[in-house]
Amino acid sequence: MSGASQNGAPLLEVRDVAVRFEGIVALDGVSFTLRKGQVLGLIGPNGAGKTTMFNCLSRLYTPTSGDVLFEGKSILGRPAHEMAAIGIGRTFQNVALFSRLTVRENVLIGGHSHTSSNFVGDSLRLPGSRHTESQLESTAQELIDYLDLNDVADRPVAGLPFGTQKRVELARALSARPKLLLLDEPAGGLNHDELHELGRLVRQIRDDRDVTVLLVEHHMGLVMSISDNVVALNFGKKIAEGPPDAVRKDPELIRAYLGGDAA
Amino acid sequence: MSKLLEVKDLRASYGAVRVLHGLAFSLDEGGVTTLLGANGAGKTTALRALCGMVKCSGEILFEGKNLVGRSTEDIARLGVAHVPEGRGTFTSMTVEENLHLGAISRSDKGNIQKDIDKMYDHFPRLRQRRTQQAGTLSGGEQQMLAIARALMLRPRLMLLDEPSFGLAPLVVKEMFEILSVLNREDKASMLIVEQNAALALGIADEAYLLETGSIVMSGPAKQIGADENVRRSYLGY
Amino acid sequence: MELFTQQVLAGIATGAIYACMALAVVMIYQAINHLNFAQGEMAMFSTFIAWQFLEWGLPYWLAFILTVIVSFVAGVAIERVVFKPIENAPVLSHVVIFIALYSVINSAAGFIWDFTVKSFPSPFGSSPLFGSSLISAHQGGMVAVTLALLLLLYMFFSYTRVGLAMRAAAANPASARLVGIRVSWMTALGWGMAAALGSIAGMLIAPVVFLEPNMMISILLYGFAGAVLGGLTSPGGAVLGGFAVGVIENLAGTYIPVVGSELKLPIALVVIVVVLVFKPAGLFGRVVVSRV
Amino acid sequence: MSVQKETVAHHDIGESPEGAQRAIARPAAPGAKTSVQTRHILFVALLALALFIPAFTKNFVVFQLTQTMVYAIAIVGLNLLTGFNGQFSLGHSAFYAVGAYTAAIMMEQMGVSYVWTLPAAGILCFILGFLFGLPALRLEGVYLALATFALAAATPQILKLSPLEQWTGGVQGIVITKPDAPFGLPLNQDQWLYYFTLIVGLILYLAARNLVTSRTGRALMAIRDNPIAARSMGVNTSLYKASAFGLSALYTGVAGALGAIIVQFVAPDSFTLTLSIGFLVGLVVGGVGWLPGALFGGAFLLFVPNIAENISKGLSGAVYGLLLILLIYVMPSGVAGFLQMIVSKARGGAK
Repeated sequence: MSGASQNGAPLLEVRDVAVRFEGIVALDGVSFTLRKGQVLGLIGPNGAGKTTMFNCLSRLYTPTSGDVLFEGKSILGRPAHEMAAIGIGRTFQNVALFSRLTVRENVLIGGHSHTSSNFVGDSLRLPGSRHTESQLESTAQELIDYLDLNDVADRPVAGLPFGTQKRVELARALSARPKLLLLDEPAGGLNHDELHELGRLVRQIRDDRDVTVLLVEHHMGLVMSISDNVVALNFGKKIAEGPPDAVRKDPELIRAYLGGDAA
Repeated sequence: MSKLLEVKDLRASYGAVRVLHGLAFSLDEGGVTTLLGANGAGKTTALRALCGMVKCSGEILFEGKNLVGRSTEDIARLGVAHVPEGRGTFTSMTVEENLHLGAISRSDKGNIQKDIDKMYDHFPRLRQRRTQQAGTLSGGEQQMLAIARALMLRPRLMLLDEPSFGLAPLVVKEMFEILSVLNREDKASMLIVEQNAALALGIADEAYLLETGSIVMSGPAKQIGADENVRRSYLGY
Repeated sequence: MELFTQQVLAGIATGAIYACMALAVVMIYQAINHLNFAQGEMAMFSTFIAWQFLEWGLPYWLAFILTVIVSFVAGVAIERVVFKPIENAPVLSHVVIFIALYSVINSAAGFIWDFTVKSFPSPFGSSPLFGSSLISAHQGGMVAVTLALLLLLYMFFSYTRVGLAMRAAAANPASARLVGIRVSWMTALGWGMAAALGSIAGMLIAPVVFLEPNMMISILLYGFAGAVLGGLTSPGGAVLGGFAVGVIENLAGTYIPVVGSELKLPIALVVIVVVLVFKPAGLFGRVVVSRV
Repeated sequence: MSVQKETVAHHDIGESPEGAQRAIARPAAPGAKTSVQTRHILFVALLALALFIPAFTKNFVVFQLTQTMVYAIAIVGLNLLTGFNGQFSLGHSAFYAVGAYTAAIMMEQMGVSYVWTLPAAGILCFILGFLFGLPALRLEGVYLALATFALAAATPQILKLSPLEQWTGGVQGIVITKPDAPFGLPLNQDQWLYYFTLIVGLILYLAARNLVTSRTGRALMAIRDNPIAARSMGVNTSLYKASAFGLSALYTGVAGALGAIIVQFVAPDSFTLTLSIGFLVGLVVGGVGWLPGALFGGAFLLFVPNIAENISKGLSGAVYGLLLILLIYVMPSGVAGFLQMIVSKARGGAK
């Protein structure tokens, strides 16, 4: 949709990735490329391997074979905790917040990867640590404003409604200043109005913050309206790829995923 | 039709935060009622209050008995089966054990195996996976298992919290078809909370619209679905 | 080599004690998802009750059965009276209550029956089994009883509705309530069964180690170790783990220099920890696979 | 001691919110809602009180208060590990022992001043704690409990080993000379050690408080609440967990060194599992995840056994246990939860 997207340099290249656990083939030779500034929708039936792909990209899993390149370099040699620092941020399908901490603290932790401090400096409040802290605080406040979380900023996240928790996750992921943002079913639990708002927000984030987005989502309306490209998986294999309008009509996808009369 | 469930002035809070401000709604025997509303409106809390998972005040009359103050397990034993958000299956147990657990409070032990077979007819995919740990099922299969498990109680009333959550469109369709079959053929009464308002209104007889813990609109599902504001906010026309 | 075989056999004989206790440990773990530090003391107290019955002139098996029943009831009562009121307290508060119970029971036993060592009869006699000097008839009997209990437990958890309900209550209390399981009674039942199993363990162990208020301290530790080594979710694993701990302890005492008897326990524990580092759920523990 | 599975293959994100809420630590400190100003005033008032106490009380009471502070330092250490990082330990008696023996050996056999034994004990324990924390990374919940338990069980036996006897004094232990007040201060030895411990304790407390409200502290809590998400946020969980173990051991080691100096004696049997369990009890009594609670925990550890003994000699263990049960009934989340409740009730009443 965005004109620039087809011309951007490849940010993420997934090459022939396969994942097998104890006899189950979760991913079977999947490849796709994500260009800078694009929004890519990853769709497919439950169990198709979408979340497994996400877990490979955030290095929680290591593919059995294949390679994943980010900005031209393989990420497979790096541990999971370096992903945030090189610019890959994510949210989780069922929300994985730090439940006993407040919204603000969650967002502050999101900034962990692009700041530095250590036990000694933090214990003694050395100038470096104070600087880090004020830097983290201003980023957090900015994101709390951006995502309209001021009302709940100092409440523990545990008691918040699901949709609000999803927004906190988004704020947390953004505070790491990702180049690539992996969104795992961000629309879960939202009604139509909120979905519309989310779609607008994702595109706004892409434009304001120079973030490339990879999105797993079941809500076709959302995926089709905000994605530049769509990749469809089924049983761990790629069954369709292309712009939303083309993929929507793909007969195999309709059969496996959308059902006869789905739009 | 007689009222199976009648809720009056239902109030609940989480700590100091009041979530429900005196809800009133009802459900006919054999009917389907849906609660609609934005994220945070209190739909999930309302369901949790009905089955004693959240402290609440007011009146919840279920077949004439007040459920307020009863424990979750007693409410289940009265015939209220709740399929919670996030499904709540016993992930470390097999599919078949999950189904047995659904019937654990029933006294007619002889019919249980027959009902399990019936569930496998409704959900053939569960039959294939009967000895598999529930945690290894896909999202759609887990949701089916959760519904099947609830049905094993032979409930008088089913509470469904976001049954379409995290499911592929095709699976969602299948799920709602099954729910509508269950309602038509087995006369199962249901109270459904659902983000996908179009789906929920399609199956429901009555609908209630919640905003920040209060009901702002109610009526037959068809009428609600035709309302201009509802259409714009919840159905996207 | 002969020394090795002998030590292994002797290890299995002591291992039977640990296996018995490990079974009780797994039982309570299944019910409440914790290790109960007071469990050894509960078993010790039960054994004193049995001893008192015998002193009063009751025949052995009658005393045995009465003790099991009393222990079961006491276990249920402890859950209802002590733990029910604080069921929503943080986990560590529960751990502290275990410690408190330990202190109360140990002190009460010493007060009632004093700290002198008492002998406790064996129903199987102490003659050597099959002419071997390494395993006595009593130890053979212990192995048999342990295996029989294991079988009973397995059948209980696999094939009865109550067993299924107990597992469900422990695995996911919120969902268990939703299907109508009275979770807190399941927990109480778990306590009762663990106390009953512990009393059997105590009565079988007492003829070997003699009866006194501190008799169970190290045995409970070995029992924990066995249960953890075998995998806390698997009663069969726990029994095997108990035997393994007995063997490891004996071999460590024999073959590792400087160790001597003082360091046997730490060395055995270190071996177990090393095993756990490579098999974090224990040797036979079930790893629950779920999707992230 | 709930078993939390961290490994990705079997971690179930979002499962069992009940479990998450009942897990080790309680959510917020009771002070969280009181205003910063009130807390500062309270802090200064308490400090002033602490400064004047020795002037009015007997030496023995001063000694007991010093011992309370020493325990409190150890409990702060355990709190950093258990309350803030979610790792369980029954092995802290080992670090306390290492600290104590470091002080004893340095002072009596090397002639080093007592002041320097504290950093030495701290650094040594940090290293040992960090190294122990590495294999412990693989273990959680009851498994970690067992591993740390092994450490506690081994400590007295190792201290008794004959090859080490020339250093440790074997079963006999080591007697330590009490230091005098420096700079000609008009204080007796007990009074001086009280102030010395107060200063050390204050520094360590403030450092801990700074830490838990900083980037590093938040990373520790993130690991406690959700290790997978913490990693995805860029937290090097292995490094932080091992470091938390080291830091916790450092606090406990310094406490051990101070404890040896004030008691003037170290021997293997002072450092058994009972001591570790005592720290754990102290932690829960004070309030898991609330730093000032350590003082209440320390006081409980020192005074309650004596109280129990006074009530009934023969049944002192039972009385102690019953007092403990009673306390948990009244304050299921320790003093911290109790104060929080009072504060929120007072606020409710004020409105």
